[in-house]
Amino acid sequence: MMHWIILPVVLPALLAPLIGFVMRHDIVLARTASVVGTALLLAIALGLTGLAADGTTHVYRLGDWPAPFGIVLVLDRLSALMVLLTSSLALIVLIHAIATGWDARGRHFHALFQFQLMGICGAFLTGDIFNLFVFFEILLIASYGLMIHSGGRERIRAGLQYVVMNLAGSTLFLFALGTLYASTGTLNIADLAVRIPQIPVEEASLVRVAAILLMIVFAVKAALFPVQFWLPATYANAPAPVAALFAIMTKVGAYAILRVHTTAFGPGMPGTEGMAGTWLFAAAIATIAVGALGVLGARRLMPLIAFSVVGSMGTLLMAVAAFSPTATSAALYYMVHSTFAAACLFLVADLVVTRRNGDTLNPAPATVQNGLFAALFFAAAIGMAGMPPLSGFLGKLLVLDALRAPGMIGWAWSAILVGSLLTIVGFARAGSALFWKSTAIAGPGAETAPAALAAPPPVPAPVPATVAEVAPTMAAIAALAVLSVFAGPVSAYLDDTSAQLFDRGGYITAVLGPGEED
Amino acid sequence: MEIIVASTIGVLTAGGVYLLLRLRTFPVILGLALLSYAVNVFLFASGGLAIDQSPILARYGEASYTDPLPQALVLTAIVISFGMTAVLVMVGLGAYLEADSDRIDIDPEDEDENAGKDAQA
Amino acid sequence: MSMFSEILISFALVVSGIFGFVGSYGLVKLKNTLQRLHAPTKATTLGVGGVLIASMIFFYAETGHISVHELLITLFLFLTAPITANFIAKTYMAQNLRKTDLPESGGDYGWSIYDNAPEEREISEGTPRA
Amino acid sequence: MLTRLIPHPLLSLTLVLVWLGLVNTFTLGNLILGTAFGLVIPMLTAAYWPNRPRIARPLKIAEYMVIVLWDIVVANVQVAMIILFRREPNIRSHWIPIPLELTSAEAITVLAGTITMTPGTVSATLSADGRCILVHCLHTDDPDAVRDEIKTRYERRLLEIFP
Amino acid sequence: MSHGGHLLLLIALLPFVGALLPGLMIRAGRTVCAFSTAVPTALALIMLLILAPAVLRGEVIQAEIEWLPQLGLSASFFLDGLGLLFAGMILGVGLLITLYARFYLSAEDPMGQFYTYLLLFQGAMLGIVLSDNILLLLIFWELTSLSSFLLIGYWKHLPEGRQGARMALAVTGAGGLAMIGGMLILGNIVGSYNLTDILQAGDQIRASEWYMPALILILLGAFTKSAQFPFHFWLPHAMAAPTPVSAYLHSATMVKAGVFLMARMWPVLAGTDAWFYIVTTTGLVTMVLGALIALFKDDLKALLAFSTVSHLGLLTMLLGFGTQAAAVAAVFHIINHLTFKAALFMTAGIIDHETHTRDIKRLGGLRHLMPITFLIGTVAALSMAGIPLFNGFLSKEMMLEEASHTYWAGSEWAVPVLATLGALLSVAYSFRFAVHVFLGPVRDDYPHKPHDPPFGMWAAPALLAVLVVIIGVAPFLAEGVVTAAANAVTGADLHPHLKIWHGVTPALWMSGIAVLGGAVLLILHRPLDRAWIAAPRPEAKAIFDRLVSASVALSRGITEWSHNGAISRYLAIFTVTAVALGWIAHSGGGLSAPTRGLLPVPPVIAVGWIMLIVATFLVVARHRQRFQALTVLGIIGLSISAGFAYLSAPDLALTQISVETVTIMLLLLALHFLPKTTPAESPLGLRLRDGAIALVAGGGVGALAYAFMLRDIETISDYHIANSYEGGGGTNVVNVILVDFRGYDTYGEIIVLGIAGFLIYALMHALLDGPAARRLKNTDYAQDRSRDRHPLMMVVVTRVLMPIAIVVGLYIFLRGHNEPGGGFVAGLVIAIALLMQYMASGFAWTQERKRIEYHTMIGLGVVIAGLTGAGAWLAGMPFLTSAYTYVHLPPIEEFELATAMLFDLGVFLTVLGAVMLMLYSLSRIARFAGETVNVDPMDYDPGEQRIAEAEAER
Amino acid sequence: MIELALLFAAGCYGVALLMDLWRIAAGPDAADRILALDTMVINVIALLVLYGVWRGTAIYFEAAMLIAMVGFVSTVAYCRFLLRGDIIE
Ligand code: NA
Ligand code: NA
Repeated sequence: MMHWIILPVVLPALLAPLIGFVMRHDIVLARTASVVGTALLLAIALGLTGLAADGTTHVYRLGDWPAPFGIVLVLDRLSALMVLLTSSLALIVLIHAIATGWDARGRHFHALFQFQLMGICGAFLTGDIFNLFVFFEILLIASYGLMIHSGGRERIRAGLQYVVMNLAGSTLFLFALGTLYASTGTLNIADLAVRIPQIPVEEASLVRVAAILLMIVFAVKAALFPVQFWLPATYANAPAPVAALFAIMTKVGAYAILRVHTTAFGPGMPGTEGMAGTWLFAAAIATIAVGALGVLGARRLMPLIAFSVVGSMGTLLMAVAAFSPTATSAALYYMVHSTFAAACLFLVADLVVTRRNGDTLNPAPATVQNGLFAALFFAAAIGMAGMPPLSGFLGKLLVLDALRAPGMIGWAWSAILVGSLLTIVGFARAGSALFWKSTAIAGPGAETAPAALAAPPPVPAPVPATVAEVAPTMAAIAALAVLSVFAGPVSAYLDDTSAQLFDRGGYITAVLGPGEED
Repeated sequence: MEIIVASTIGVLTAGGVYLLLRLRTFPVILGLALLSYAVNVFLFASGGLAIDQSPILARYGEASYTDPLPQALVLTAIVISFGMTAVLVMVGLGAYLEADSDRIDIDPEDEDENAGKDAQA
Repeated sequence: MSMFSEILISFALVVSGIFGFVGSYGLVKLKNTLQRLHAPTKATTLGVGGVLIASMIFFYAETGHISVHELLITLFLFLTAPITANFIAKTYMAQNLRKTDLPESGGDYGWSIYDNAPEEREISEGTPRA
Repeated sequence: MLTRLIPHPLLSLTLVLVWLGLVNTFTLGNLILGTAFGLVIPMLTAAYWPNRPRIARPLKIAEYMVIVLWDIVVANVQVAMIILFRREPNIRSHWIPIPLELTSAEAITVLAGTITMTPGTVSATLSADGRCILVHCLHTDDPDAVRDEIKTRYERRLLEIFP
Repeated sequence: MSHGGHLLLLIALLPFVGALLPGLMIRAGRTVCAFSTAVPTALALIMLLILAPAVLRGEVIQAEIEWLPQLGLSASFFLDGLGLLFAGMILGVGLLITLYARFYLSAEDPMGQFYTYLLLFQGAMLGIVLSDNILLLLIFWELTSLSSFLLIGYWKHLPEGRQGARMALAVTGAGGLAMIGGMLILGNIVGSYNLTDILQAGDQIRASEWYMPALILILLGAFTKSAQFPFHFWLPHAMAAPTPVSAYLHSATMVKAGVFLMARMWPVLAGTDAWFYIVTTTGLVTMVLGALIALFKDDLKALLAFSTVSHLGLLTMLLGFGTQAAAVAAVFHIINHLTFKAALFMTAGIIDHETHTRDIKRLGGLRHLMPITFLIGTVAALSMAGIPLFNGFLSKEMMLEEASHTYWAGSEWAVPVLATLGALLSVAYSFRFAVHVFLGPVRDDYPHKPHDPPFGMWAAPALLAVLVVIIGVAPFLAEGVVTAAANAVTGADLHPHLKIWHGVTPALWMSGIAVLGGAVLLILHRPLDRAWIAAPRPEAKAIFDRLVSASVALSRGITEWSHNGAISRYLAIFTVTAVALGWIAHSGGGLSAPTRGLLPVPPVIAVGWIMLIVATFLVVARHRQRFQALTVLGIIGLSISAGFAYLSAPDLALTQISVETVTIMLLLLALHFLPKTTPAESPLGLRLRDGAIALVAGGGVGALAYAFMLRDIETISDYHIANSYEGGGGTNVVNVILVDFRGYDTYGEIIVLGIAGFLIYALMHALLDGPAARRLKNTDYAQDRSRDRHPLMMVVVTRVLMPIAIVVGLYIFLRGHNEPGGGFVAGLVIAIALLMQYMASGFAWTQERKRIEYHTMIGLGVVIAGLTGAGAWLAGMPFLTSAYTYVHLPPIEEFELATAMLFDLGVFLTVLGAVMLMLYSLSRIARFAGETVNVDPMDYDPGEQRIAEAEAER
Repeated sequence: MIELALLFAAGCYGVALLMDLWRIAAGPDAADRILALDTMVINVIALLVLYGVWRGTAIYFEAAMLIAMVGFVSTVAYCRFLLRGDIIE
């Protein structure tokens, strides 16, 4: 029995309480443990990715109970990829948080961080839909803690809204699960994939409701229109490293849609086929619009980035909505890309904003290392806006290329291309205001400083960023570059990943044993 | 009995949704509490209703048992929603103490006004 | 089950039902909160005691084992009922009655709702209020 | 030494009985387990019961309990009659302060509880120094008689139990 | 890959690799920095020259590296005549610009940055002209937009620079995005993104129904990049860039990218009416309009910029004609324009650099002060005017010749007349450049006393001027390149002869008219200028700015209106979405027949139902009285708990009621600090709306539940019932599911609780460190309080009850596996027991007596549960595999030991720790708010005195 | 006979519950509501035990026990809230 699969859950789950109660008064110890733990997680994730690369679907039967009666973890290419993505992002974000001292501005950062990783990895690995709910809750409650880490009025108020929205989402999740169990009698995703095809459309009413409600639940996490309203305020008010980590949270929603609505409700299911895609596609277009308008209209940097995250989720989900192997592969590439791009932007923003006294997009005296920050921001913005040479452009091309079906092409292409334009213009305006206009303004204390700028209380003299502070951002940019240069091999892996996802028979056989597939 | 349970779920949900849409934190908390009652009963009912068929094996002489799985799911859901409610209460309290207002909506202008007040204080 | 135990059980049940009813009826009928307090405090408690006794006899008659855990509930209720009543009375008094509405305690100190206890000893963690 | 091991013997006994009551079957294993709990829990919670009351005459306790139980049953019927059949305007309620000779907190509590559980009276509050108890009487024409009965029937006996 | 292929790759790569150098070398000095920029450019140019002979012979050199085969994207390059021409221009001018910039930029300018950007741009531009894959071409296309953005905004302190950069990015970016669409369509039609494949498939493309969209989208890209009307307006604003940039990007190279693309796609896109009318017309209009505006520009660089617009229009028009001869003319004019225009820009830069102004009206007479500059500038200007013996004349003649026999919508006059007009205007502004700047008297009011610049600065334009003359006199020298390029454009085998004298042709007449007319216009310039200034004309920048700020305002309006912070509206939308989609999903399928009847309803259950419904109604109706709503909430919890018990779920009943109690405690603790009432502030309309949403949602959920309760289905739980005792060692199936079958869920669930505890604790600290702390201290929460805090009776009863409650908790814990109960409920019961003690004697007193470390308890619980799960690994079993055994120790009866119990212990500890940590946190806040802490367990112990005496006696 | 007695007792407690409910809705004082809720809890305990006797099972004993415990605690908490504001000082 291969215990590696459970480690991404158990390792942080054991580490977090230790950090929480043994090391809670010793920040150095807590940091060390957290970094070592996250690095280990990354190593494990690499191992798991290697393990899954040959196309085998590994199943871990918790408590040694056979599926569908017990809970199983399923390691295939997709889940391995998501765990790998999570752990690499986590390491980057964690180092940033430590280097900038964010982790010390409140209690229990590292414990909550590890719990957060546990929840995310668990959600990616599970093969049971109720267990997915449980891990959603773990990752959510940990995210509440991280969201309001270090407090502050705006943050807590935004945090409250975040909590309320997600509690409503969790409630809907349970309604959906109840309906699903009542109409199929099972919770195991593979078992669902066996049972749902046997439901003719004349009797599929209940399972259809379950499917669509689940989609809405996942859409809330994925920030899909019209349930995306919570995201901008949340991300904009979260501590920046946390917002960067949250880049993976929206992907959890996208992942869940991919996993559940492909395997259990997807192509080949007479009762539910095509239902989610229709709505998802229309909603994704609106999401792109919301994101683009938000980027263009933003007054402040953090909301601007948050809206760009919304827009990127629109692009991603548009590809997901096609529910075809090609489009899914493109979606996965774009998913990996946009995770790093969003994180990178938040990290740069943190470096800049902490030296600027606020994130309003008004010119302020240029800070130290203006050129460095400008370069980092430029790179990150290029990544997010989908300009070459970073991976966003290739991702966008892949998505566009995959969405060529007659009914889709016009809407999809217009949305993505026009959305890109607005985003580019928005980022250009922001960057220009932050880094270029600022050089035209004298530093603090100069007599020429306009009165409006003198009004806010003076910031302490900005401290140059250390190598450790900049390195995580650089790493994220490097990830985008690597993703671009090695787009061929990465895409090949993702093609296989997507093919494996659509090979329902293989999944069922692996989880339930031979002879169970329909 | 089914009508009783279904109408209970419906009424609790309606009440919960109505309170969820109020403008202050406390009613929203109440609303979520009602919703969580509703969803627990809903989830419980997904296994079908049964009387005097508790899933305690053989002790009390029954031959047939009600579906135990939804009960286990509801237990998990109850515990989770308890944790969530506690967090919500605390965050709601925190927001009130920080902002001196328990309005749950964030009015940008109101924010600016309060920020000014804070700065003066 | 013997006729005797059936009668005994039935009697206990009927009596307890009556007391249960009376407790709540008093709650509805009486006009004053403090008067209402009397009804459920004892009638209902006694009523539930009756049910528990009926249950004890019933299980003894059914299985031959003496079932005692009903006694625990009874014990619990009898222990807690006075506290409950006391708290509810104080709640009512604190909110609706003034010191002068009540008779004097006759000692140096008034009723505890209105008067501080002797030699109040406190340590304070927060800053004392002005 | 023994007081540290068994700070409240009566409590320990109660807990053993409670345990046996809970499991509802008497076996040796349960007795051992119950005894263990009866010993350990009072030890763990001893700090919360700092001043152990001295109980002088355990037999008196039984007598007291029987009297109270009987009073509860009998007087309940009377109250039921009042509630069911007496017209509301004819109910005459009274506040009755009862000065106490009891000083032990446990004894005062038992007395207050008795007053509440015996129908017709509810102990509403104590004076701030615990020297007097304020009783609300549902219906009586003679408050002094009520006070005297409480003092003689209950407080006197309690004084013997808690010297 | 051929030997040439490797060289080709190196050429494409060198500028990017080289881009690293300037930044690194800047510390070694400005000259070294410039040199390090020149080296890669020169190397690339040499390699290009090595490849040139083969290309001129008609060979095509190719190189390919696989990149993203799934998409059809490869890093494939090819070098044909057209590519050679452009690559040569890019590298050659690049080299000259590098030299020129070394002297042009001042010491304060960050030169390393400049050269880095310049090389990046150069690489991108080379990429465009060498790409053999249209997706790759797109990548380089966008890169030119980005690097141009950086270069235009190079002087970031200048607002014109920033705005110009943004405008250029917006316009060319938009075009680029359109082109992505067009290129993807092309690839779609052909089935390949390889340019070589696409160039073979002209007929297929023109016949496709997707031809028009592709054409329009691609032309959008080309027109924006090449500043064609109506997208021409960005180019003059890009002139805010340093002059080397203007000379390089905005005259010689980048703006030609659009022309290049049209030339590149000529074999597949040209030859249709659509192409002719769109491209020719756009080019013609742009040519005339650009020239007209140029005539009235006083800023030297603006004049040159609009002249560039005009010449780009000329090139576009030629390509639009769709004839091979026109294509030859276009190719030739590309070369000629490059030479004279780059020279002119550099001249303008020199003048600016020397006189500190570019305003023509402040210049004049420089002939005497800057003779060398005068010579260079005049040669180039005459070429631009199309005067014989200069190269501009040759290609202009060819253009006029082609124009003279082009019909436009049936008219034979439209094109020739307009072309002549364009040429005429061109003559006029060219003459103006020469005459108004250099001729006339020397003035004494130059902002800075001018003289000729150092050699390094004039060397580059001088070289170009020499080229102007050489080609002008001996055009056959350029024949090889032109032929190769023209053949590449047309795909035909042409052998054009470039010569000075064609005889007296219509073109010569037109040319003559142009020169004379131009001279006349210059003479009339002053009055015309006044008229021009007076005439109303749309200002493109103003329109663009208005467009952008309107878009920004609209976006901002929509965004801030929709994301207005009103979570109540978000939730309403969420609910409506769920209900609506649920209804639609439901309607798309059918329901099977009910399989079971209704269970009977005993009257008592009906009473419970009434309680619940009334209580819910009361909570909603009286929710503004917060405490009252909380009281009523208790009824709901009680009824549901009893309902669970009735419906065969004793475990649920236990859990529900205990959770309910603890929740209400928390709510009460919080309500202490919150307002006690909710103001009535929702308007009636809103309440009606919410009521409607609520009713629909409730109705929907109720109907859904009703529907599934009537339908039995085969579920997986038969297995759980069958295996609970044998496999899980317990008779309480629900408990066995929780700690065994689905123990992993439970593991997750206690972690949720643990996190909740940590979170609340962390938040409490965050609050006490923030402004909330001040608010807490300044608010008096003690008004109207009863005076007895810790009443004697409560304390005494608790002394007995708490130990009993603990025993009950242990009992519930120990039997959970087989009877209703378990770790979770036990944890709550113990928590409630402790709570009793806390309520009786206060948190501080209780806590002081027993310093239970709740953090540790949570951690311990989670770790115990985790380690119990991991313990299975020792036996080689998966996480959370349980084991149990029956132990028999006489005389005690047999009892069970199960690892599930240990797991449940973890649950128990976590629950207890989490609940207590939550209470602790709330209590900390209360104490911070000024609550006093008591030292005695009760307010006053009347027996204390006597006990003290008794102790003393002993 | 027991069946009839059970029915009678259950009926009494059912009606009692409704009367408690009325008092909770009508108030007028917070103390009335708390009192009525407390009574309701005890009535429900009685009904649970009655149901156990009717079904011949002891399975509801823990529920009754627990309800008694938490009923007491929450009543005290409600009162303490009104008396002192802070239920745990
Ligand atoms: Na009572
Ligand atoms: Na259990």
